Amino acid sequence: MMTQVASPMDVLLAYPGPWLCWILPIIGALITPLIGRVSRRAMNLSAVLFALSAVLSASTMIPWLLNGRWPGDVRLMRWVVFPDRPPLEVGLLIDPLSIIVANVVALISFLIVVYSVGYMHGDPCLPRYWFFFLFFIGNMLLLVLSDNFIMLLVGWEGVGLCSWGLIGYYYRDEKEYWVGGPPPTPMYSPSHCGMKAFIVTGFGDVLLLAAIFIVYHYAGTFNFMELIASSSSWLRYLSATPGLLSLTALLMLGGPIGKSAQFPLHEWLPEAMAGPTPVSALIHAATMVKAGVYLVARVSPIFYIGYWGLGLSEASTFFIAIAVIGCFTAFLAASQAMVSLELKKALAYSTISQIGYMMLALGVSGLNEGVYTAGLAAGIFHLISHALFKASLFLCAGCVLHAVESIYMSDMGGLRRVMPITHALMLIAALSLSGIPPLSGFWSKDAVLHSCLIAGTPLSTALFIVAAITAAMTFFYSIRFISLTFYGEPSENIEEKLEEGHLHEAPAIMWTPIAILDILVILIGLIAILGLISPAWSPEHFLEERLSHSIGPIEVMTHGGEAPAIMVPSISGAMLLIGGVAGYLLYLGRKVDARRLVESSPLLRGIYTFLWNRWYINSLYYLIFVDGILSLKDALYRWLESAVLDRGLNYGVPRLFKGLYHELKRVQTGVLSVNILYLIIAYLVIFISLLYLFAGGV
Amino acid sequence: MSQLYPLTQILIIPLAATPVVYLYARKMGRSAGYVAAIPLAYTLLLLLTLLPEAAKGVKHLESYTWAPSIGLTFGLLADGLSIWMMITINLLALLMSIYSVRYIDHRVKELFGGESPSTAYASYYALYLLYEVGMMGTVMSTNLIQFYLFYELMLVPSWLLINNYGYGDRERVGLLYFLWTHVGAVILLVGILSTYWITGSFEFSALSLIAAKPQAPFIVAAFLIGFLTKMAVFGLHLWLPDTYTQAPTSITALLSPAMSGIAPYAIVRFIVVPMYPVYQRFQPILVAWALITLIYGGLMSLAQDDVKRYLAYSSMSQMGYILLGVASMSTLGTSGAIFHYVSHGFGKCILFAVAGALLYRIGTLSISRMGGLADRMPVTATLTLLGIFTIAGVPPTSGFMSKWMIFAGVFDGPLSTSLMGISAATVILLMTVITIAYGLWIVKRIFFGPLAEGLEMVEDPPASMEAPLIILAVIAILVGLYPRIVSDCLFSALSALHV
Amino acid sequence: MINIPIPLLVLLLGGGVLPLIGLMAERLHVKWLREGWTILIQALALYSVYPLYREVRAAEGRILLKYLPGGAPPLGGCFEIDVLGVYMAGCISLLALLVAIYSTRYMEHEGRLTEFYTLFTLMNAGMVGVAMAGDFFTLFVFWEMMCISSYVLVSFMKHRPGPIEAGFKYFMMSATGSAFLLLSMSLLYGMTGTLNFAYASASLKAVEPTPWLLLLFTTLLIGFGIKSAIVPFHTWLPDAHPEAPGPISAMLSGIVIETGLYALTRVIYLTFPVSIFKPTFAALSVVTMTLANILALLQSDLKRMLAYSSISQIGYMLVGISTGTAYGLMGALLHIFNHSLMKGLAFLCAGSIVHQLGSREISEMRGLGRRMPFTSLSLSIALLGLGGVPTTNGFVSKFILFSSAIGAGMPILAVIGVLNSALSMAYYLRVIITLAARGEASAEEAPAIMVGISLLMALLIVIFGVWPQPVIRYADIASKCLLQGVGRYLSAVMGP
Amino acid sequence: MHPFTSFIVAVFLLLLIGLLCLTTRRNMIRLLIGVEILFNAANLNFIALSIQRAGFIDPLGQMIVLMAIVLDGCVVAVGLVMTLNAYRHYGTLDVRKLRRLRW
Repeated sequence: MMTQVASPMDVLLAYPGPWLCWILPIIGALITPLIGRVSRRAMNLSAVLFALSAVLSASTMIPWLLNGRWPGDVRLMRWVVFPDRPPLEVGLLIDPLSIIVANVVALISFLIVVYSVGYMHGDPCLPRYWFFFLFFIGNMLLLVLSDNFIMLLVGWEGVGLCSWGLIGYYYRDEKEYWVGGPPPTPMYSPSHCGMKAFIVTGFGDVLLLAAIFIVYHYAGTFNFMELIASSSSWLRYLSATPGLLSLTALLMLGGPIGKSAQFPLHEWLPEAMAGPTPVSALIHAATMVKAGVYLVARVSPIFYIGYWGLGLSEASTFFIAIAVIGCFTAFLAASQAMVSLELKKALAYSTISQIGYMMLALGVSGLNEGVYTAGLAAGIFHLISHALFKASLFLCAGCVLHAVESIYMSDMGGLRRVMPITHALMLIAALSLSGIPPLSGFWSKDAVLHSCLIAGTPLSTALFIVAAITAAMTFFYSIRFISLTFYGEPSENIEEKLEEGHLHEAPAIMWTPIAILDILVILIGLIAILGLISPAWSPEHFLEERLSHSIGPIEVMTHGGEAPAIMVPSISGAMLLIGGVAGYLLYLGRKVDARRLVESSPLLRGIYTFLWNRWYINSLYYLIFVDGILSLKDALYRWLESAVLDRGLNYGVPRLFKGLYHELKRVQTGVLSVNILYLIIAYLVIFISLLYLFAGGV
Repeated sequence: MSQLYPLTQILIIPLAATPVVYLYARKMGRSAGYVAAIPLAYTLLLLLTLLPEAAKGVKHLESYTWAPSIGLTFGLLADGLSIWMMITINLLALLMSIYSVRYIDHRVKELFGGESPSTAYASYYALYLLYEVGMMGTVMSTNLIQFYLFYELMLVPSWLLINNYGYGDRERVGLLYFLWTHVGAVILLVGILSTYWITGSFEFSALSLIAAKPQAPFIVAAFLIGFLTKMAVFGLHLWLPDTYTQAPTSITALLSPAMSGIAPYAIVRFIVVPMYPVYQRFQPILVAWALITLIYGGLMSLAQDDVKRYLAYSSMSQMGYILLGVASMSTLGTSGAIFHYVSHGFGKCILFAVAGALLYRIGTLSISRMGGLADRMPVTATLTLLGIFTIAGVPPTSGFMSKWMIFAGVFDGPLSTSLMGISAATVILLMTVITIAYGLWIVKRIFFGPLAEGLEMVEDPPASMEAPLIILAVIAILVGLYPRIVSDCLFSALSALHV
Repeated sequence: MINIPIPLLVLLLGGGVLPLIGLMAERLHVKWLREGWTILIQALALYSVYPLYREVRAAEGRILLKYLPGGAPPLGGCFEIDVLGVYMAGCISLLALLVAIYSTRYMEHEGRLTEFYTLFTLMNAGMVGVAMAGDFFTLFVFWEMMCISSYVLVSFMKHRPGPIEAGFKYFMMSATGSAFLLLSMSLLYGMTGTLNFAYASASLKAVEPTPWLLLLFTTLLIGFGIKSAIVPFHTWLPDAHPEAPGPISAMLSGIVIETGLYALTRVIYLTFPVSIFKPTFAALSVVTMTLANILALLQSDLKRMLAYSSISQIGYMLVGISTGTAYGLMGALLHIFNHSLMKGLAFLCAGSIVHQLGSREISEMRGLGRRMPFTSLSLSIALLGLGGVPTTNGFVSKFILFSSAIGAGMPILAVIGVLNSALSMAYYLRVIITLAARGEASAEEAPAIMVGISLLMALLIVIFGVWPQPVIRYADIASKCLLQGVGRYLSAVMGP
Repeated sequence: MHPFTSFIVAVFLLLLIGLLCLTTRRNMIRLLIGVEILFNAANLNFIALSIQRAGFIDPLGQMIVLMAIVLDGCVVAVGLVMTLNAYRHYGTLDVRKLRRLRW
């Protein structure tokens, strides 16, 4: 491990890649809008180049990953020096986890930047777009690479900020950018959605903050490696207070739950679709929402050591909670995706659901001592593969929305002929999402299910069942959105657009990035097939082997419970069959009219309404947190601040003195005899009271 | 450096410049603002030369005999705790004097019509400098009497500025402001007097002698009431909304960030450091009070339609944060509180100045009549955002650094000893989400959405109003990137607190 | 050789000659002769205070004894001058000089000026005499001299009903007070057989309180209390002070009522144990300041408001006196000096405003700040000083007063005091706000002499606010005379 | 009964009469007389006390009374002048009509 003997310059020169890959995009964020004052083309070029620079610098880390000798904790300089604790340093943690995630982020960001050049063509506010976009890339890489909680928080808040800026990108709130609906379902303006995202994730952030500060209080450091290295001492100290470790674990999960849109803080993500589609693809599907997954993976060694190494039973709260939450969220979001009418929203629900899978994998990893690396690897594997196919899905959706100028799937249909390339690309990605072999989604989802199964506890088995059902639902809604978009009869909107001749395939600059993503999806799938030949060649195994090093001093058992190798594929195959048949009947083949089916049964109608209204969670939140607070503030302002406090003190006290004045001024009668009377009375009163005081009475 | 008596200069030079500026303004009118900025710029430079020493924990003290028969000296002190207070005050005063040039010109013309008397400018800048001297003197004081003297001295010019240049029923509001804070101050005075009878000295260094005495809780309570009134915590805040709203904006931009924050500084200086054990008994009350202030201020600011009134309540809420840091009783939290004073100073100054700019360009502060201004006033909108991020603690602004220090302090202090305490601290933390909410909501209402009617011709304010704010925003970000410039000073002064 | 202290001698002689001078001035049409003479007299009186101080310092035990012809104590009258007396004489002469200079312009259009200046000088002589008297009888004589002059001065503008009514009420109340004073003298005489302070002190100070002693105390309290306007004996003051001519208001509020308080303090401290007067004065101070502050709040008449403010300031001084400590007494003495400057200045400025504007209504003074900037500035400084804002001398003395209350174990009194002080800010600010407001008031700046005096006093207020050390020093010595110096005071008269 | 007691009773009565006169009478002249009575009560007290010590008449008391009577005369003279002026302005001797100044 590096220590701070070297000067900052030496450190920078020794490890240029990791530092430049997040610094350059931030510099780019500042420069690119300025270039925009000179030339639009130069600005676009600059944006692409800065994104490319991130990819290139990130890729310099790949050799370390491959040869298994990475630099670890690289510290640049002291940032804040505390009086009696180790200083907070500016440093990067370069280990397999961060290298993998950073490369995924950088690559996908670059592809989407290229796509954006086409998608955002002609937008007058492009400088702002590039600023936030590049700033996002820089912050996201900082988040992933930082070696301590505070720098991670900087990146964490930074990406939140960019998310806010980009969701609310269309700040003029023209009607066409609103999401939700159609009426009577409420619609939300982009600026509203941005705020919602920032505030809801803010809840998670402060919970995370609390956890960080609890840990800091006991451990005295923010640095991940130091926390893991010294965990045996501070964890024991912390767990001396009963319940505190559980609390810390739950609070620690707060941030990931908010950022990765897990239940109960998942409600911001569907609305985040108000931003431009490349933004949804990058921030709200591929990268930022994975920050939570990354963080869980980052801190899970601490709890793993606590649970399995030190035998602190409370540490298991961390794993149980995240597994349950992840699994439930996967189911919850998938159910909503089955009825969503907006294309991007369906994809958003799907994102929530898939992140639930990742959380599930990370959760079950701690339930059994031997599953840790398997679960971790499964989670990260799904993270990578999901990032690729979901980005691809969103970008395709962007092409579609760009063409049809409506967010509703009811305004689409039959686009397969008009947009064949988009159709093909989206189909591949959707199949990967559904877990159709041999695409990457199949392997990663199987890895998740597999780790559930081999964890072998009753809880993990139950979670496995739910996850498997969710897999069926995933295939169902995938078929649904693909069919509604590309198959079937063209809707009225499409007919009109066709007549006007507006409808056309997306330009090459837009589909090329998608194609690259799809190729990667297929490539990973093909590599994984090699794993069938020798397990050592499979990407999962590679991840497992690399990630097992990040845990530090504790020796990890790499093989825990076993399950028959064929069991997971067969169960998920069965599930695919169920989902596929239902999807084919209702949407692809149109054998059954979905609408009529729902109308026919009160039960189905009830379920449909329940799902359509997002399990009423959103309405409930609005009722409590928005309407509640808004009416509370009005009531407080009217009844407490104005009526009681202001009126009571600022007006009441002067009035009191005015009243006193008017009463007391009567003392001053102006009548001489009265004045003399006062004198006599005072004389007597003083004399008599003095007598009582000093002479013991009269 | 010490041969030059920098602190004496810092106090004397703006004071000596007052008549000069007055006379200049009588002749030249509004451009006196630039002249007033010269002494302030010089004193700021002097302060910056003291900064490296303060960061190492060196105290810079200049002291003179004052009234020997009651053991009074006139001391001027700059140490790690106060140096950033001074820099903030001086910086804001400097920038606001430049901002005032156009703003107060506008205001004076509004008040007096075409033939605006040059005395109006002259007395504005003269009082302005006196106000700055008062604030600086408060922070530099080494004894309670001197502190009280300057504490009241900053009240009079600020009151006159509100009374003469404010908006609305400025006379009533000025009176409210004066009386509320004056009542607080005289209660503080009782505490000071009691201190004297116990220790026989007014020096800060003697305060620690009280700690063991039975009267200590009463004295601490008297101090706290005095300071909390100035800080405008819940219940004692009623002077705040009207004052901040009706004061001329350039003055509000000093009142809120610079002046009311002197109170937490004084709490640290008077109570936390010397009387830690006594203070400990007040901690639960203060934490609760801070929390109530924080939430109440946030809720109230949500309810406002007037930009300045909104900002006023948000100041109240931010004072809740600072109080929380002070109440945390840990080195981190206390340093964070003073640090947040600095950040809040930058951010809130920007925001109030923006409100002034809106008033300057639009002529109204009613939020309901604004909307979609981001198109027309892009620079202003960006500055507002930066201001709000600085206050709400979004990186990379300095507000992020100060806020996490406050929270880390809350979890580092006595609250961390029990599960209940930690849960309470978590709840406190959870409540802070409201600051993001009210911050973003106002941006949304003023700058986003469709352009409101009648605002088609609006544009960004002139450069002399914008440039100071841009400088502030840049400084806020630079401090956020390199917080050691502040934190080293604070930690060097407060390290002894650590439990 | 006439055995009278020099300042008193100067004033008495000067006042006595003044009618002749006035006659000369009228006959010979010499302008400024009377005025010049008066100023000269006052200046000489002030100047001669210093040699007197040197003399006192040089005297044995720092007490200067001057016997009046007709016998030595305990029977004969005498002046017994200690630093306290000199201090008071200094305060009186300083304010008198300033007011005298001010009057030359203020009164120049009035008739009967010879009368005015004569009475003015004699009133000062009376006060100086009271300050220096060594026995009760001497005190009474000079007391009546002061009172009678002030009655006439209050109703000097006899062509208007207001001054006459105020003067009559003042006269009746004050005469009743004098009668009570005489009564108390007779009681003292009956109990001790002497009127000399030293002898009375020797025989009464250590006595257990008897009903007779309490009766004496109460009667004394009324006798002096009426003059010093302690609530509830204050009722004449809000009438008399506003109706008097400007300079006289300044004198009355600035120093005359304080002289009453001084005499009260002198007698009570010398002859009564602390335990008796401490609670009484504490109670009276609370009533006095609270009632006066509330009554001053909404006064529409500037001078009347200032008059009420004087009552409340007497309340603050009582706080210091009630402590019975040298520190508290020092505060009270300091406040006497500071108040003489502040209230003197306030009334002089009010006088200038009345002189120029012709109205005493506060509401008619809107916008005066622009028309009469220097007067308004001086008035504002005086009012801020009265409110106790730091850097004015009012802050210093109030600070010491309230501090002494805490030191004497009466924190509640201090709290009430500071709250009252804060409350008083409300009506002081009201005036400043009115002056600063934009309005239609049309008046011109007062003549240069009046403005000059105002500015000079304002400057003094600020100087003694920032650097109070010189005054504190003398007040400190003076206060110690009354407590630590009692032994010397007694032995100077009675022999060791 | 102590011989001195009768004097004290007389003084007390005079005091009472004077004060009653001041509080209940309206005529200004009577008020002046009331004050006079108060003064005389004090004077009588002095005289009485100056002879209280058996066999010795204290000259101090006597002297003071003489002086007090002189001062008294001055006071009353001023009082009469004021009454006269008040009568000129208000046209009455009723002191309750002098109520221009109050509050």
